[in-house]
Amino acid sequence: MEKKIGAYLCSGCGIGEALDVKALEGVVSKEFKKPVKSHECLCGEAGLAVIKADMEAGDVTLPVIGACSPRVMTDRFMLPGMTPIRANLREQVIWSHPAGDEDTQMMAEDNMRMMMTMATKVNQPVPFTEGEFSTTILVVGGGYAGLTAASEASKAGHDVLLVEKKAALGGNAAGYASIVPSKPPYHDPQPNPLPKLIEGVNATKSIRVITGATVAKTSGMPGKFEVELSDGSTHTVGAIILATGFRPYDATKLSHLGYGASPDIVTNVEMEAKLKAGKVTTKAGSSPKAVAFIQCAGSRDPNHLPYCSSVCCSVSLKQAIELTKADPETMVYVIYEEMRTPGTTEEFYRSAQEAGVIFMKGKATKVENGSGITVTVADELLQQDVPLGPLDMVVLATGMVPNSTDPDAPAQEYGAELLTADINPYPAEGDYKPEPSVPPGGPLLNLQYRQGPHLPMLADGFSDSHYICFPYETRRTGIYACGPVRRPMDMGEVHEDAMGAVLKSIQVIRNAAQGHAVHPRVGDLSYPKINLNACTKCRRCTVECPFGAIDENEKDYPVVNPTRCRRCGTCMGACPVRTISFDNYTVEMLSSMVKAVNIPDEDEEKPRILVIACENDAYPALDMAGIAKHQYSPFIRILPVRCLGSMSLLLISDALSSGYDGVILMGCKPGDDYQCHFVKGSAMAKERLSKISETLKSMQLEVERVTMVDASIADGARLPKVIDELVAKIDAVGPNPFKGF
Amino acid sequence: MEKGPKAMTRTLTYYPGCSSQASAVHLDKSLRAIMGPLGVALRDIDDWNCCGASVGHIEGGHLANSALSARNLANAQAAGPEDIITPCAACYLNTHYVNESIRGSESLKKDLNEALGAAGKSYDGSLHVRHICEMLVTDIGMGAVKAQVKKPLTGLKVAGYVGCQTVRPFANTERANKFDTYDDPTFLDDFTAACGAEVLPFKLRTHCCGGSVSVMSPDKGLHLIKELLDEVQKLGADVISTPCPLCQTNVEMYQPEINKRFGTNFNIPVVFYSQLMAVAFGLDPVKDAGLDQNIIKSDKLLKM
Amino acid sequence: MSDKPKSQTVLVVGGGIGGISAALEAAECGSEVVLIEKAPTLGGRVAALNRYFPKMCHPTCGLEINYQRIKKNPRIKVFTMAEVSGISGAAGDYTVTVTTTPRFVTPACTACGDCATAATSEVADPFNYNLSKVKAAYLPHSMAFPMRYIVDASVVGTPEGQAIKAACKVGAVDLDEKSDSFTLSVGAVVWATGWRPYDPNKLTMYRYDEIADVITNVEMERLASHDGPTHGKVLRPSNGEAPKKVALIQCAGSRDLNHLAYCSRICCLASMKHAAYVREQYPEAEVDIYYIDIRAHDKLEAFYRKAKADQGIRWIKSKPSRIEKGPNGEPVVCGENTLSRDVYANAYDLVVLATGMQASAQPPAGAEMDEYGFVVSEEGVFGAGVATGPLDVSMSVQSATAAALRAVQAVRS
Amino acid sequence: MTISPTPKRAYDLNFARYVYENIDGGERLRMCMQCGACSGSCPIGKQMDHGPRKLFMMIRAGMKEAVLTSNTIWNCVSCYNCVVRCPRKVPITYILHDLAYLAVQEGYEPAKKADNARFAKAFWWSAAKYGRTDERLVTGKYYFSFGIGEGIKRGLGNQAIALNMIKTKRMHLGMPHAIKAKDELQKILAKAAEIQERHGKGA
Repeated sequence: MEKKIGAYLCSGCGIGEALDVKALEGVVSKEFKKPVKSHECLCGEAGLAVIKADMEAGDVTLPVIGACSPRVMTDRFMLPGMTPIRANLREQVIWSHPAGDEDTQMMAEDNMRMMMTMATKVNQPVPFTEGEFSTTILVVGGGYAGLTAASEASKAGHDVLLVEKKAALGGNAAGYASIVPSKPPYHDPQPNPLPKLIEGVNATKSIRVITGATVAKTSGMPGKFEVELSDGSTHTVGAIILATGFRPYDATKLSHLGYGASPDIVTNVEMEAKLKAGKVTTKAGSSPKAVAFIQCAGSRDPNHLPYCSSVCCSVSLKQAIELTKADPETMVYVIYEEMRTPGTTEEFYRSAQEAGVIFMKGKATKVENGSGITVTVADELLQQDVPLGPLDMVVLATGMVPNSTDPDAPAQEYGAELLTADINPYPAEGDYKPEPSVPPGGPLLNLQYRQGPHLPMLADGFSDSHYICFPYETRRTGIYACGPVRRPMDMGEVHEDAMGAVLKSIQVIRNAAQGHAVHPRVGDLSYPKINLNACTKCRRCTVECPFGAIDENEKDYPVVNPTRCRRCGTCMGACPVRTISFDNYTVEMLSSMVKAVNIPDEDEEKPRILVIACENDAYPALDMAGIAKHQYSPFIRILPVRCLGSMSLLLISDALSSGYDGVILMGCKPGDDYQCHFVKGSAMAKERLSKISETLKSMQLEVERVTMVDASIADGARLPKVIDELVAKIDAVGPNPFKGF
Repeated sequence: MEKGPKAMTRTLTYYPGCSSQASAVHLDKSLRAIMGPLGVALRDIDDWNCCGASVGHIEGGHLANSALSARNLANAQAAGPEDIITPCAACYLNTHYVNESIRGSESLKKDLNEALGAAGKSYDGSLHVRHICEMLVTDIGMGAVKAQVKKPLTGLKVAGYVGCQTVRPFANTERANKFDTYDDPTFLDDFTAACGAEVLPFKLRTHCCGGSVSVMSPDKGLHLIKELLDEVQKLGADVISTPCPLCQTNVEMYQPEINKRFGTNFNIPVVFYSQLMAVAFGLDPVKDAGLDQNIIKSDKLLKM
Repeated sequence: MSDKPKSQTVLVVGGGIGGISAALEAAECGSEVVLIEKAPTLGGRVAALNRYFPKMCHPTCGLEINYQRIKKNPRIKVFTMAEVSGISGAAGDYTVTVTTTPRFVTPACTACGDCATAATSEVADPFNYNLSKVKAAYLPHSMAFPMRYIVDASVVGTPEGQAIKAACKVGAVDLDEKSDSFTLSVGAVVWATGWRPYDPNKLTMYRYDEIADVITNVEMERLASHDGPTHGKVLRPSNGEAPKKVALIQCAGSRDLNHLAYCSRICCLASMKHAAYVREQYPEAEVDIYYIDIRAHDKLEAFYRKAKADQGIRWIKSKPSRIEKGPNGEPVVCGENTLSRDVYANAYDLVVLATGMQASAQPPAGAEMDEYGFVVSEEGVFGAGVATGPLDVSMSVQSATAAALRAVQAVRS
Repeated sequence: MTISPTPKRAYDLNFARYVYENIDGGERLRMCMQCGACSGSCPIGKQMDHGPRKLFMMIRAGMKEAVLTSNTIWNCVSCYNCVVRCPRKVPITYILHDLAYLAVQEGYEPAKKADNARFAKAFWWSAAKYGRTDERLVTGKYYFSFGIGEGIKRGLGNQAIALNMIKTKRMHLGMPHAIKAKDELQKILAKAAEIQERHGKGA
């Protein structure tokens, strides 16, 4: 269907008073030769009726609406057909600039020009829906997390392929005598739910269990993953849940805590086995009368595990309770530094105290094995060293090491960008300078991705999301980690986590089949298309994609896997020859929007500065500046982009060569604790920008003309100041010599 | 008031406590004087004995010390099911605690009844032991108190000093009808206000006077009393009002000693809330309020 | 559930980060979702936070994305100022009665702000925990969703009310709006009513009501927020001056059988964040953190390490027994340092009570609850977020995502 | 009351367990989480060598002698601040009182010398003998427990106070106050003591 553009201007909310709407109409009708109408309240019933009438009559298929910010009234302007294009005349023009002012008017007119130009360039995106899409969910790992995921996914109507490396299902949880309560009553240890769960899984037809196998190879994309198992079988699945759990920290590294010195110095895992066996005895065969638990055995220790393993406190409480149950006379001590029993687990702590367990705050500084074991405790509450002994047993509360790698598989090259500092939650602090640590072993899924075989992980080795609001964010779309491989967690939380991962898998399967993007650009139908004739095989797109969506074929040409793509446009920004584009988002489109702005002559002393703003944070922040009526320079022109990562350097040279006096890039904070919604889009933009100086030199322009600022959504009050400062700075450099060329 | 509270007089069992015959006679005197107008008839526990206070336990031991209260409870029950009220913080603390312990522990109940049995007595734990202040707040109410005020103590600046055991550890419990909080009780100020006197914001109202420790070892306790007096003096109080016999005695009798030790010049009257009420009710300042029994006299109050 | 659910609609009660997440996750799996929130805007408690630990990023950033997801998703219907007043039926077939309180502003509102200009009187600003005032016609805050004004009931029936009504060019002010109620037929309910801060007035030994410079952790978040009562400056409520010495008191109510028997999980880390606010704004300021145990799980331990590396922060293992009013009305924190046996009385310019989390709303009859009022039900009514227990934000979203799956499973036909 | 066991080593729990089982309120002691709210609440906490919080840790550590010779148990002013503030509802004051009783029973030196112990002796003597405590007799007996000389000295030291009390008829001279049924009370107390003896319990 032929695209028919029509513009609609709103004069409500003070726009009519602050601007010359007739003149604005002129811009549309004279410069773009398009129909234009104005109304005193476009978002009202009457106003909407005007637009709808034209669309129903077939006169307009793509409305351009000059009114409030596209962030508001979205639902009301959601009309059948193409998504309307919105020119922000309220928040970013009249609310942040003086009414009836010539410069304010110019700003509004340029906004219309940019959006009208955009309208002429966009096309209705055609979604990727080629071929078959599988709805099967592959669960890797048959422990408590994997079994829960499998069983819950089947309850939601999905076929499941459950792959467990060991001969039997159950994983670590198979060794648990009982579990820490996460549902009431919180007072006592609860029965291990695993046996029932295994029964259920085995009895479910829609779940196919393959034990004694691992994943040899994974290729494809959400809805179309091709998985080859170690047994040679191949399977097509829609989504993958990684539930490979954890391995206990290697206790042989804990000789300073006496491990190995005596068979009666055991780990919490070994103690659990004794409890499960039904009788706890010492090497000598007697039941222990005095037992000490040493907490944080390895955890919270820069020399071993920098993080807290979360569960060791409550696990020791549970084992201590079980020991006192077996023999109330047994003296049980827990040597701790911080007792960590969050939430209702606090009640479990009290329960252990009621059982008579003694808690000593301090460090175990020495563990000696003579006639009985003696642990020297630097007791912080008594402010003295206490020789605790003779003890019959000592239990080391060892922590969790994530199975984000397969310890039995040969290590493999990581993929260059996998563990860059921008995902390091442990920035060096004072004496503490942790190295990113990858648990020894090889890849679990052996992804046949350009960016390496592993599911990315954080610097502590866990395959966790870096986002607080989005714990299931993944850098490999359609692959979701859950359970202790994601974060140290207890059984109760594992259950919740597995369910969460199942939900996300169902979601990605559904959206992939419809050609929809998943979070954060949910529902976006566009995806990158590459004109290979122009491609120089520079590989920037395949390397820079934050989600590893683009591979290379045997001829080294980039191959897009559309359902892996999250539509940030980083590939588009990376491409030096503008050969990557989306149906409704192209470098050419952005460039013509930039050029659509009127550049006044030098002597008018009206500089023009292009602001390229991330639409997730910087753009809303500018809206909020408007809502708060903060004023800023009318000489800027704001170009919203999906992510600063989609900004091509060519856009900057285009701007400067067409007479802008400067360019300001506003993106999310990169680096440690990055806040970019596409993981490293803004980091990529920053990296590209580091090369801008050559471009500027070649144009004989001053470097001051181009600046990048970190903008957060809470910067509504700060950005106006930043803008005014930069405008002044650029103004000081003087007008751009290219003006008028 | 034609049909005054007397019309609806009710009887309660009364436990005066040892101090009522000594350091706190004026508390006992003034209380007996105001209870009539407030519609309460007091029936003393027959041949009541000491409660053990805060030290009996140390020499006598938990059970023997509890037996003291058990006997009082037994005698009270023999006379009737009415609530026991007591004006003394220590008496309240011990008797209430033992009573609640008996209600909560069958074994203690058994032991104590065995002990009582030696004298042919018994107690089943059915009584309710209450502090008179709680009774005034819960049963009487400030409205009824105001109604009895004939001579409002207008212009009298009063610092309300609650002390410890009147509110701790029971004031905020169910069995004490949650009559006030532990850290900033207001009942005493309400009494003062009801009498028409001026309430001063005395923030140390629940600080400790040292209790019996101040009595036995002044060196340990006097600085606590001094802190109280400093604050009261800053506030420019005419009198300190208190519900506690030991507080009244400690804070009053030690003032000369404190002046000697700390070079201060305290001479601040310390009276019982019940003395204020007696005066405000228009009763005899001496015969009924016992103002002559305060070591430091409050002329201002006497003249009212 | 053997037989098919009668309704495929999912009702999500509570529009905080938990409810929003549950609603979106379910809707993006194809379910029809109704999201109701009792406040005038979505966002709940997190919208009133300045930053999240450990990234120190802004909650509004994630909310913006989620609001965009809601705006573009026709499967989600949002009702604000609405509460559940009754639920009948059983899993798969609930009839829910929803009662709305009047906003006095219709959906026609364009958020132009003319009503606020016309308003003359001011009311306490609930978004700022009443630390400041707003006009009687106001936008809940600059990130409000829906972006719609509200007229305070106090001006209804007054000349000012009439002036406000007259000022609205689109006739969106309706002073005659009455409380209303309607019923929904839903197959599953996600209970995401979140939490409320424990009432500091119950901690009488800390004299919150008496000493102006004793505030709570949620109030601290507002003080530090750019759109808060002090525009982001942490200042002493008593005199508006910058604090030089600040105390952060952990377990103000939590882990206390006289108050909240459980641990609220987030307070330790929130206080480290607050220490960072103060140290960022006033590099000279000293911060003392009073604690029983520092609870920083998994990688949050790194956040704890960062805080410990700051020489300006002192860690005092002690549950302060009381706060006294100093000679100049300043708070004096008293207690025993359990690692040194010192009995201290330290004066501060500002004391922040790390008050804990309490379940904010009773779940509907029949929904299983634990002794603390947290939802543990697994049939028909599913708890999400802090309604199920004290959780941090990412755990709330995790819980909400799980609840979304439970709902999706329950309404499967 | 039975003699409590003396542990042989650090953190031998048999003394702790004795306290849990035999001291009034002792069973709640297990719940102490060492937060310090009690020691911080104490009006004369600075004058205590350990304070309740540390004393309780010492009980767990089996430091029996250090506990029963600590001045902490003799300095309690019974203000009950700690009791109402303890987040684990440990009845601290009661425990301190009963520990003092234990110290007296086991004849530790401070339990003979401490003011509080002497005062308690005098107080109990009066309460048990007359059924009432006569402040005059109690203080008198207390003063003379330090010996004749010291007794007179203390007596004179408080002469002014005594005179004031007498003047205001708040200290009477003559026969001590007493209940009628002294014998009855003594029977009860004797039986109580016997029961205490029987199950070797303070509680």
